[in-house]
Amino acid sequence: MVKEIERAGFPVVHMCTIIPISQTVGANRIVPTIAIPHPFGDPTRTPGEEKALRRALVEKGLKALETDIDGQTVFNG
Amino acid sequence: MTYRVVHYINQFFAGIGGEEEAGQRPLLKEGVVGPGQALAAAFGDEAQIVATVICGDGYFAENMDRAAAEVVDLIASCRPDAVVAGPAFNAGRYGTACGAVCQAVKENLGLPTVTAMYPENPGVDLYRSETYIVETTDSARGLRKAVPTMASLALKLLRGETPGLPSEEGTLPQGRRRNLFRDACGAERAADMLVRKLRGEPFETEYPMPVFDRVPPAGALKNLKEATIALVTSGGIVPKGNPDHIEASSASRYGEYDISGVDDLTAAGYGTAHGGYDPTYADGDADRVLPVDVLREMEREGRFAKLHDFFYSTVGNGTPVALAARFGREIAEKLRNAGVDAVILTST
Amino acid sequence: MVRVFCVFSNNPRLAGSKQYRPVSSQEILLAVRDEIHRGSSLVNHPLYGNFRPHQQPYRTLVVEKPSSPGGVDVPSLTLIEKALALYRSYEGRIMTPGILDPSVEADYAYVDGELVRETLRHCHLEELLSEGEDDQKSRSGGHEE
Amino acid sequence: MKLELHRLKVNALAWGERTSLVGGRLTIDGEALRSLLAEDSRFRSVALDLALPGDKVRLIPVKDVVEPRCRLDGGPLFPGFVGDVETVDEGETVVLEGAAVVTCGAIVGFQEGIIDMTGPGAEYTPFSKTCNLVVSLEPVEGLEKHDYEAACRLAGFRAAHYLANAVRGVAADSVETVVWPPLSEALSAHPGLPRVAYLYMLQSQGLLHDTYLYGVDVKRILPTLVSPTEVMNGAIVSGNCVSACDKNSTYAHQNNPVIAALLRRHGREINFVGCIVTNENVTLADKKRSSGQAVKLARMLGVEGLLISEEGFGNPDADLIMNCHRAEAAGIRTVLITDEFAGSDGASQSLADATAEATAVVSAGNANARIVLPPMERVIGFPREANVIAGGFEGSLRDDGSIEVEIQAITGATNELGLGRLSAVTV
Repeated sequence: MVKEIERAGFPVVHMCTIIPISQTVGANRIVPTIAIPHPFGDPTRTPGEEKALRRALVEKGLKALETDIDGQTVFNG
Repeated sequence: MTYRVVHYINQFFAGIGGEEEAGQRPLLKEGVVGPGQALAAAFGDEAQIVATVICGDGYFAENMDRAAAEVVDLIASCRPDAVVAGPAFNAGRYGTACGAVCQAVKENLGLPTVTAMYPENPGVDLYRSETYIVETTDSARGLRKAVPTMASLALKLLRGETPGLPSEEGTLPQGRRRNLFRDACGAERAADMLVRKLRGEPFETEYPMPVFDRVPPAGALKNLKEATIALVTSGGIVPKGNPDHIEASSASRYGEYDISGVDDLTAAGYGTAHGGYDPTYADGDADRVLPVDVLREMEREGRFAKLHDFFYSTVGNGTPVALAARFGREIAEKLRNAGVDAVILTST
Repeated sequence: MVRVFCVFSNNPRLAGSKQYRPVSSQEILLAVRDEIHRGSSLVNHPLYGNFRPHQQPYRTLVVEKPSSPGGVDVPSLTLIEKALALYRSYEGRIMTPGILDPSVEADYAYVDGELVRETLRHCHLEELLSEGEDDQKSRSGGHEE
Repeated sequence: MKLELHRLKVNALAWGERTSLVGGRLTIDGEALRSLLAEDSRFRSVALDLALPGDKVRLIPVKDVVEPRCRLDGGPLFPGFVGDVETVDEGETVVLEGAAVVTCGAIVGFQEGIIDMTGPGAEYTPFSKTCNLVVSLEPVEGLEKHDYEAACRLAGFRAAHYLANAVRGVAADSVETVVWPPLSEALSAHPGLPRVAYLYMLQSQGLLHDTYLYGVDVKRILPTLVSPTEVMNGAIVSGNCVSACDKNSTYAHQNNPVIAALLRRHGREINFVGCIVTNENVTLADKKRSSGQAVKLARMLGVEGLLISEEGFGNPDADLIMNCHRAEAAGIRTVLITDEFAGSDGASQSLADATAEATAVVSAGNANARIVLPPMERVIGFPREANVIAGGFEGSLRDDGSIEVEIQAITGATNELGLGRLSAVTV
């Protein structure tokens, strides 16, 4: 799915927890997320903290979309 | 006896017209039309094209299920022994229609089918396992070469013979493994292969590993502030009640959901259809899988121009690659028409 | 460091393990997949034995609980997903315990137990394995959670 | 190390007063052999039959196939079983070529292994071409399955040894000499030719899925080096009953075709320097350890190429792929031999694992392909087993005696040592 959308010319950022699987399916811009059942959240935290965490992740995703890359890139940090 | 064959072609090859006539609904003409001439000649006395079914590529693409059913009804009315579709060369919608017709004929009428396409026609990946597809060049210049190959394969199927290897029949492989006895025993073949590999000589593996093709990365977003961002997920986020009945695994469909005016995916309104992980957290707050709430905030703050009004969702778990690829192509088409600039795809 | 193991099984020879349930082999795999999502890692390969998924009813998998929270063991996840993909291709033909001739089923249960014996031994949990389906041998929790 | 294989051709079997071999006709004193095997108190009954190529006979369920061999001096073979655990890397060995001992025993209620001596099924098994002495073994009441399996295994070796030993004075039709030099010589021999080793994977998952090396259950070994001469003398034997198509019978080990193919090219196209034996265990830790050690041995040998043969499918696919991946990562070029489980329509994924480095794979065929085996005049063994064998399915034994099965049920059909010519292609 991610590959076909990118093939159509859109920059796509794949935000997911299991990076090797993302690499296997051929995503190019990859941002690691928190955990499989809650990639953009952490139920052990307060709702406010959780949202801040989510926002930081989405910011990372947008940055990835703004970044030119040569090949598969994992945006850590 | 003479076998009865129905030929399926599009509006263009039927001489009705080009893109302006792509909305042509399915229609039946007795006997041979257009490229059917050459096909009939190749059949000789052994088979006869009793009718030609014609459908516009646009109509078929926009009404896949209905169009296929209508075409099958027309074909069935001719009581044929086999169906030949195309050749479609590199025409994507035509190839997809030919494949879909062959699949529907196989499923509903149980008849042998043959079509023909250029290897990169998107219809190949979608339907290669459902029908025999003769390999053609990318344009109609290859008609003369393709037609006799299609005819001889169709005759073989009509006679109940098992087709030979793809290289012998001129077809694109269907992706099924078939047993055969080779000349030498396996150990000898392996030792020979090793010698060749070590010498750097060409050799052919007997079992190609499944391959994952790559797409070069699309260029970066130049101006985020003016961009429309769309959300797509394989995490199965759906409105409560799962209105499209997306399956928990091996999904056969995806959903398109309007989020214009939605600021937050609340537990009351959204949950997950995904059967591949513990759903407690996504059901409690679907923003944990599809971060609509923070994207809405950022949209208001002007970080980017617009969050696209629809999100697209399916379940990635166990869905066949060819199907997922089709979802991707269809979603991409919709996003393009909607003027989307970039995509955030979330997975669990 | 105390290593904690957990045995997921639908084999009556392992009725003494905490995660014993008389469900289909595929459901055992699914339960283990969820466990991996929670951070556990596989001890034995999910596809032991020369049987395809529909050819025998039993499956016994041992996982090790995470020593620290967070993170997913990617090799375990990959293995379980590959195994599940194989099971899915036999969807509708997967056997649930209790549908075969009892003597044949007892043989399957027996062999399943023997095929995980080595794994259980690694985890010092061999005593969980009873000799036959009727044998309710004394069981000890060992290091099983 | 030098081994002479004294080959005596066998092209017919018959019962007689005294076991002898004249003009290719092996006459067997059935009573003497039967009472020898019946000494094992674990058997309630021991029945002997003959099954020759072309006979309208079906054997089922086959447990193991063993080629009759013994030492020319009367000493033991199959170390750890018929003889002591002495090393068997040299000497003179008598081979009854063309003969085989086939053991039948229904150890568990879903066992498989069909050999048809004629008809369409015969094409798929190498043992429709051998002259077979069939030993059908029934256990005493209450015998534990491990013991029954062990007893059947041993009976096959004893029968095979008995036959060869009884005729070992007969002049050989041919003598083949295999010389295996010390490593120091082997490694520097044949400069200019690529150095090659064989990675010999053995099934070792547990009961009915086991293999023995010098009597040791190979799930307990670390990968080790063996000489081809030891393999020919029965150092590796099968305790593997399940998945008839791709288990390595003891016969296949004794006549390992990979070793034969590498020896034939040795000194001409390659420098064949070693056989590394490794296992296929159940736990992930064992898999990693064995794969690491096996590839380490290949690196210590300094080989450029490694031929890897798998045994079984599913779980061992992981070992196969791991071995391939590690070897290629170490700069060693690999060729793999495997079989496929692609579904009866051939449309499913053939292996449970994959790696992009596996660019050179030999396929021994799709084991799920279906075949109808017509009725035979005689069935030796336990015909009812056809309903529950792994490659069959409920109702596969038809009223007329024909059986519809996947070729998985046929002994040796997709042998992954590359014994047969069966393969598969993508259509």
